Amino acid sequence: MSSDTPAPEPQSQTLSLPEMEGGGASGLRAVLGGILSSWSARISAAVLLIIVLMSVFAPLVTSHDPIQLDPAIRLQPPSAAHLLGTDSYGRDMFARIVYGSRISLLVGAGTVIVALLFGMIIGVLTGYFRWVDAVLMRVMDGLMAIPGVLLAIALVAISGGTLVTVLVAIAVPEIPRVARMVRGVIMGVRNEPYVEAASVLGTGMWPMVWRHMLPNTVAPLIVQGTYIFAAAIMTESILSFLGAGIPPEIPSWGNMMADGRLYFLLKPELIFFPGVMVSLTVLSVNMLGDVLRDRLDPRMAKRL
Amino acid sequence: MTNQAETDLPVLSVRNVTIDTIPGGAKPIVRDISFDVRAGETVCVVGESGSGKSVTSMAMMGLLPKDALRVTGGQILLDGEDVLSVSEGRMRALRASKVSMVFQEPMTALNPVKTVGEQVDEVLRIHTKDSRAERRRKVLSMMERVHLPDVERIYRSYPHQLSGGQRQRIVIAMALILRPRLLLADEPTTALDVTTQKQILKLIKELQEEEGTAVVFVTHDFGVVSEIADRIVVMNRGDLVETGDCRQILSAPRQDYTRMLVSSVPSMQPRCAPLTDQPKVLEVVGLSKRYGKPGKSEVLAASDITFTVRKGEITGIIGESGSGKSTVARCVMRLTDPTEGAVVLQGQDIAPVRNLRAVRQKVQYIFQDPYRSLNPRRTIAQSLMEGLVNYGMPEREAREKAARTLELVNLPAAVMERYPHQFSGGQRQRIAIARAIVMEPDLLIADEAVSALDVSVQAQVLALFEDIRERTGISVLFITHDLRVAAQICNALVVMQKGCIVEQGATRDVLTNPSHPYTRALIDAAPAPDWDFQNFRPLPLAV
Amino acid sequence: ETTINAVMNAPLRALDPAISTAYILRNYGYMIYDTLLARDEAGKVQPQMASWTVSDDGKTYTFTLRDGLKWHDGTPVTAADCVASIARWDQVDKTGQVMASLMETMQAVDEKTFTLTFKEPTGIALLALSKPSGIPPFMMQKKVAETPVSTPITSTIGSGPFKFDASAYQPGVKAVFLKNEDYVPRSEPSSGMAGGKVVKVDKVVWTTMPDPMTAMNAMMSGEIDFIEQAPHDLLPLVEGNPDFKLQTFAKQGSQNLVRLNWTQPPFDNLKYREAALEALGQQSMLSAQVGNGKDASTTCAAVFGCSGPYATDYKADDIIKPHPEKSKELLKEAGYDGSPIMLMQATDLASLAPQGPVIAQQLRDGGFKVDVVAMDWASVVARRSSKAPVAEGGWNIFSTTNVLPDVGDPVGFIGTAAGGDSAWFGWPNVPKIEELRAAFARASDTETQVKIAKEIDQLAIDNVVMIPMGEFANINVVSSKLSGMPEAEAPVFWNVTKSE
Amino acid sequence: MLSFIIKRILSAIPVLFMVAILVFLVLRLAPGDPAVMIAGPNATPDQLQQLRESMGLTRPLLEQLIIWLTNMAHGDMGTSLISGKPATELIMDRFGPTLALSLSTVVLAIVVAIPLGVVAAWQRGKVLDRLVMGLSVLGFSVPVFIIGYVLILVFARILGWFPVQGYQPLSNGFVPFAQRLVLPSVALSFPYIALIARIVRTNVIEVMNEDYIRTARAKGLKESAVLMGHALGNAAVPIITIIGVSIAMLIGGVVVTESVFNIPGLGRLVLESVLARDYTVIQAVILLFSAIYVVINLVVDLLYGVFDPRIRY
Ligand SMILES: Nc1ncnc2c1ncn2[C@@H]1O[C@H](COP(=O)(O)OP(=O)(O)OP(=O)(O)O)[C@@H](O)[C@H]1O
Ligand SMILES: Nc1ncnc2c1ncn2[C@@H]1O[C@H](COP(=O)(O)OP(=O)(O)OP(=O)(O)O)[C@@H](O)[C@H]1O
Ligand SMILES: [Mg+2]
Ligand SMILES: [Mg+2]
Repeated sequence: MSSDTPAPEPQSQTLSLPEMEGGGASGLRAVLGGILSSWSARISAAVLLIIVLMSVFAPLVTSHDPIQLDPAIRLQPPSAAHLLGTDSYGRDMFARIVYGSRISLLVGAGTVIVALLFGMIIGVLTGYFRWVDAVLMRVMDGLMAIPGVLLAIALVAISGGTLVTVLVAIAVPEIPRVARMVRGVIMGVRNEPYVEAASVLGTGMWPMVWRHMLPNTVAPLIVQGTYIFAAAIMTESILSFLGAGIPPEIPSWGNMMADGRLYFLLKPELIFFPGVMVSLTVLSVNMLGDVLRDRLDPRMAKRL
Repeated sequence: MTNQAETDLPVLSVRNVTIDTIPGGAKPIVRDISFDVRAGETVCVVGESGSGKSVTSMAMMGLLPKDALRVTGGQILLDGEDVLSVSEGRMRALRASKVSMVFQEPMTALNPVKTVGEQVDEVLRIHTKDSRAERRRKVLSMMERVHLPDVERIYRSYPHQLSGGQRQRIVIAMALILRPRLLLADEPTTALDVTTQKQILKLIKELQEEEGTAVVFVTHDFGVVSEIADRIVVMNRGDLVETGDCRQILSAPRQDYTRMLVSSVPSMQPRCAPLTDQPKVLEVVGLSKRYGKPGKSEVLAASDITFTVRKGEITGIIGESGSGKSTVARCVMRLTDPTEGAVVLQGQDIAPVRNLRAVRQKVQYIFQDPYRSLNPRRTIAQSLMEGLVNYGMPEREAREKAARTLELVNLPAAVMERYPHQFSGGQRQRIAIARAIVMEPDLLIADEAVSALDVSVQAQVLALFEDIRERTGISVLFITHDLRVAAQICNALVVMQKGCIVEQGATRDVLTNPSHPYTRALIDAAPAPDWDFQNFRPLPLAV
Repeated sequence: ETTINAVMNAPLRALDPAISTAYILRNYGYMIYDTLLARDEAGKVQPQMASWTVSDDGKTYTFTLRDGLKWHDGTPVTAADCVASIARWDQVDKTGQVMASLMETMQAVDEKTFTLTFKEPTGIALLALSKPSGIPPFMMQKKVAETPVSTPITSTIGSGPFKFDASAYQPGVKAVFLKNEDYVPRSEPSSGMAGGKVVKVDKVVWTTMPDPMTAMNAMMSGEIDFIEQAPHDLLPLVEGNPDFKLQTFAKQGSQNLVRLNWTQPPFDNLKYREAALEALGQQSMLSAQVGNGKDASTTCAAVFGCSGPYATDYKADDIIKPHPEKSKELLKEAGYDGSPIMLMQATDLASLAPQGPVIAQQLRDGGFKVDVVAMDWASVVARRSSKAPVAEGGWNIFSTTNVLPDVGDPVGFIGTAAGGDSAWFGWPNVPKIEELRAAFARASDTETQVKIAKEIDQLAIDNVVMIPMGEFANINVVSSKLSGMPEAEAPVFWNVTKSE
Repeated sequence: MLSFIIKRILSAIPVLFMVAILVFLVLRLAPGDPAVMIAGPNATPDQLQQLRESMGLTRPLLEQLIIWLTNMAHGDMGTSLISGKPATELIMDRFGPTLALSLSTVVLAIVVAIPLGVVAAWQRGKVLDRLVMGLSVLGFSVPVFIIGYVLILVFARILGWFPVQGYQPLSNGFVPFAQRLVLPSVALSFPYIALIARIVRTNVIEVMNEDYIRTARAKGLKESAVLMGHALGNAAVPIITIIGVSIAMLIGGVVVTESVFNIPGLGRLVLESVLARDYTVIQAVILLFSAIYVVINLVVDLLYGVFDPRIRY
């Protein structure tokens, strides 16, 4: 693929010295402050915070053990003893939702971290060195060519359905996509005048990557990260549906939805509650991501 | 150049227009502007970058970004009809048919995925009921009128297949095909090289005379102004400073701001002589550069380039766009590897050197583009200190040195914690210069270091170069396509065309007594060669 | 044209019913193959393809094929075909193997007659050749039956009441059976697997529906007529609706079983096995499988099932109810150090998935530390064959289910075989049980058999060869349009009518 | 262009080769073997061993790999270890339903998502935009099987417009074919509609800042014409990219959708095969998927050229 259009010139407002606002206006603090200036972002942040707190302090939120089962009280409707009722093993749904947040957040965030970390390393290497590109990108192509869910099923079959395997199985297929994107950015940035300017100043490879290239990947990574987050939770659910997910004992919103599917017509709340949690989380992460992206990506900022 | 057509009713009448941001800022962006344009008349709007020229012309088209800007007062009468109060539908009908616009950037003003024929045709499709064949005929004839060659082929071409000049002609054809009463041209030639600029200006003039169109021409180039303007409107930070007859403004500006602006235009008179007795800092010998693979995609961007820069000397490279100026500079800097030849820096050939660390400390480069050569995410301090720290200077010391250098380029050290976007173009260019000289190089390469700047800022930066050279005895390789700038500061000149040096020598000799027809053509194409802006008068004939 | 659209419990993917114990292959076998003998509703052995006589010394059985038997390709069924079929089958089936070990000769006498001669008088021939489940002895053409058991056959030619429509067969998706117009049913009325196999529809289509929810939805919208195994929790959807009926055949019920690994600590130690038996109880697992308050399940302490002749209530309370305190005590006596035991849980089979969590919970309540390792069934069956320590890919506990006809066969039932290395996974080693099983095979009167079976039961429980975890019924969801399905050990489609 | 295509196809060979080896190894490392799956849960070890031998599973891994690769090179994908049918035949059998499902899903997703995205971009920041984007997040935060159940409940059971499940090939007539495809495609398309709509929105908004959009407005074009005629065309490349990625990602959803709607497709084949360790079939299907992925990427790249004249091969 080749294209000869020059990147659009960033148009910028010209300010003479006396009119300039205080220094450091686009520092991290300002970015965060900026994010929280929008209502939707504030709500999202609050929701996420609550969910995170809930997962951290799960034992304080509920006194029930999410694994303790008692088929004698299975499938009970919400009651004082069981806030959201019980599931098909007679486990407390509320406790499972609360503790499930741990696993689901872990799967979501873990996948994002693994995918972004490895994707970034590979992306940087392939974007920077031609010969690495030739080799690694073929490997990535191969990895991408294998449907992710199938790879996950195979991995889970090999090493058993532990949390770690499932996490790896979900994250690995995401790596090539991240790598590809980072590589694209790095290759694009490589010819940016400010990168050349830094090389003129004698900046070496790693400082160059760190100072001048990676920051450009942040905005697209945030966007991709939010997708990966949502996709990971969904994939986990799909794997549970196929019987290759998180071990059934351990609660996660994904496997709760998969477990509850049999009761879709009879006790829809078994799907509904975890479903709402997933949607809330994904929605919040996305909104925050969007706002963050808008803040960090100069091209999305308002201009004439 | 006065026009004798009906001068009673103006085609465009801007009355007390004020434009503000949404939500309103401390001060409106454009304040209480009034001026008229009559049929067949060319009014030039001049002023520094950011003075509100584009915003004003956008307002006339009803194209202000809806969520950001808004006209808060006044009227814009187009043949007596106030475009600010007409309906959205009526405004659309007026566009292109009564008032049309040519934008600054020919490279991006056209939709890259549609053929240019289609894009011109679209105007007719919206505003007329002509048949397809009829429209095509009209488009082709319009293309011929803007002097495009081989119109049948161009009709089918995509923008990227055309040169900048050709693209700008398409935009003009698009603007004029419905014979509008008013043409707004927002810096239509700024991105083009002098030769192309000259042709475009001639074209606009020609079409205007045929149709009696009223033209509002936005520019900051006084050369252009003096060539085409009937009247001039001077703007400064949203205020209309002064309007008047072209001749009057150029020769007897009433306002200080106008005086400053006009007198900032560099003179075509060469000022410096070569310093033949100084030691050679840089010698380029037989340098060639080929891009692409041998065979079909090969470009010979520079061939057999040989020249010398002496200590304390500013050597200019001039030539039109694409002539290979940057290529030579990049080879000297080793940002690209030369295909052949030697680059001798203080006696050492650096062309074959692998580890460039040592070399980089001695040669610095100021990039063509002040906007993109500073990392937008790093503070000025970080940018300035980067090189010093790379070469082992402790952070504190580097910071102090950076602060001192910043003051050298006339910026207070207090701005060090700010980010590039908080500076104007001129300031950024000064920061870029500071970043280069803070390294105390022996050789400075400045690639179009002032081309993107307003005349007033340009004048400051040029003075700064002079100043630094005098203070530090640095040598500069100064690349430009602006003959006035070259004349202003270069000791010696190298003229390039299509990758080859066609002529080189002392600035005075090259500019006043060019030996090569290409150099002569360049000089002829420069606008207003016969006006001495600094002294508000025509140049005395011949030297 | 009348068609029965049936959703079976598993996809049909392979076509050799003689080498696989998969129930879907047994069901497939009953569609297109026929058996020499069959058991009627009461469990009595009846002639099907053949009638028999026993020599006076009780050692020689002579079988005579009835008239009109034809293979689907039109050729007649011969005694030689049958001899070859039995010879292939008795290498694979447990009961068959026992029969083979007691047999001296088997030979075709003429086109329609063949004999089986045993070393000693035994009733096993009738028991084995009428075996209704596990791997029933289906009769195949000689040339097919000569295929070694290590190679699955691909022929679909049988002599049964249905013909296989090979062109419509999509492995794992769909199998189509057409009425065999040339089949001559016996004249007796249909009873269990015996009697006249009269086909009353033109076509039976088996479809696989991986999602039980979808199967129920399809049932409710009239797209299918029969679901072999509907999840019990979904039954309220159709209960009380006159368009559907729930059909339960006692013989098609299943027994849950927990198996401990005798070759690895801690279950190489009887104390720990007893602790596990005490810790476990049946009701929880049954509830998790079929829901509470349903009469679809029964607690049952007998290893050979509670509905058959070998029912006992030996140590019923210990087996049926969980006794966490007793378990803890036993563990304490044994000096349990708290090292975790590894429980394999199959997650991809609906009937097995609920077992793991319940077992884990009860063992934990009983003082064990449990590692539940979730995996797919294929991994369970692979891993359970390993005798290695857990860290090297072995295991401590798994659970599964067996259908009652298999459970109720003391010779064939894998759960009680206790021959150490030759026993089923878990490799319990109780020589006395093996002796008793051999004696059972030789016994020819029911009374002795019951006595032996009870002895085996006690030994199995005392040594904790297996832990019975209760029985549950298999419930068919059937469209009201269908009627007449024989009460048999497997779902069979002869005698079934479909009204419009 | 032709040489580009040839080059791309050639460069796909190492990718496929790698996938082949990777899949082979992953599968052989997985516990479980097809012999057990054939012989059933209660088979004896002897019998299993015999079966394994006759299936060639006892040979050294490398030998098995080489045999397989050689056969592949001769176009022989092997026979299913479980059903004994040639893998190619199984795949041909199952390819139609999956193709139909995927294609209709992609078409549906595109047809719905693009207008949604454009409308959201046009109404940026307004209620409609928020609504579309909010729904789109919901679209990818509800698992496909639940969407499937809801659709079945409403449109098949309550309204009775469509059958609950099943598949009819096109050769049996368009109506039965389409009837059974509507619900699964809708269910499967949800997350892709969400994803594509977001991408369309972002890119259209980005393009709307370009100079040529201003030029188009200056011609007197209506905003809708500017969006559809100028903005969308220029946003095409990233949109096509994401559509390509979507198609590649489709398979996970396909497996589930095929289960929920009982469509006898490749997704289910490969899932069953994994669960039964039917190595040959898994290998064949995954290679097929990989080849399709390569083709999709090629088509995407060629489409770039169609939508953006600046890109030439
Ligand atoms: N969309 C916008 N929102 C807010 N402020 C704007 C917007 N567009 C322009 N401005 C501000 O309006 C002022 C005038 O801008 P304008 O583009 O008209 O300048 P100009 O005279 O055309 O400059 P140049 O020569 O650089 O083109 C500037 O201060 C600019 O920052
Ligand atoms: N990386 C490259 N690959 C291929 N061709 C190139 C490359 N860089 C420059 N060229 C070509 O080399 C020629 C000289 O380019 P160069 O940038 O040196 O011109 P210039 O004189 O600096 O022009 P301008 O005034 O527009 O900056 C041009 O035709 C250009 O298209
Ligand atoms: Mg402007
Ligand atoms: Mg240049």
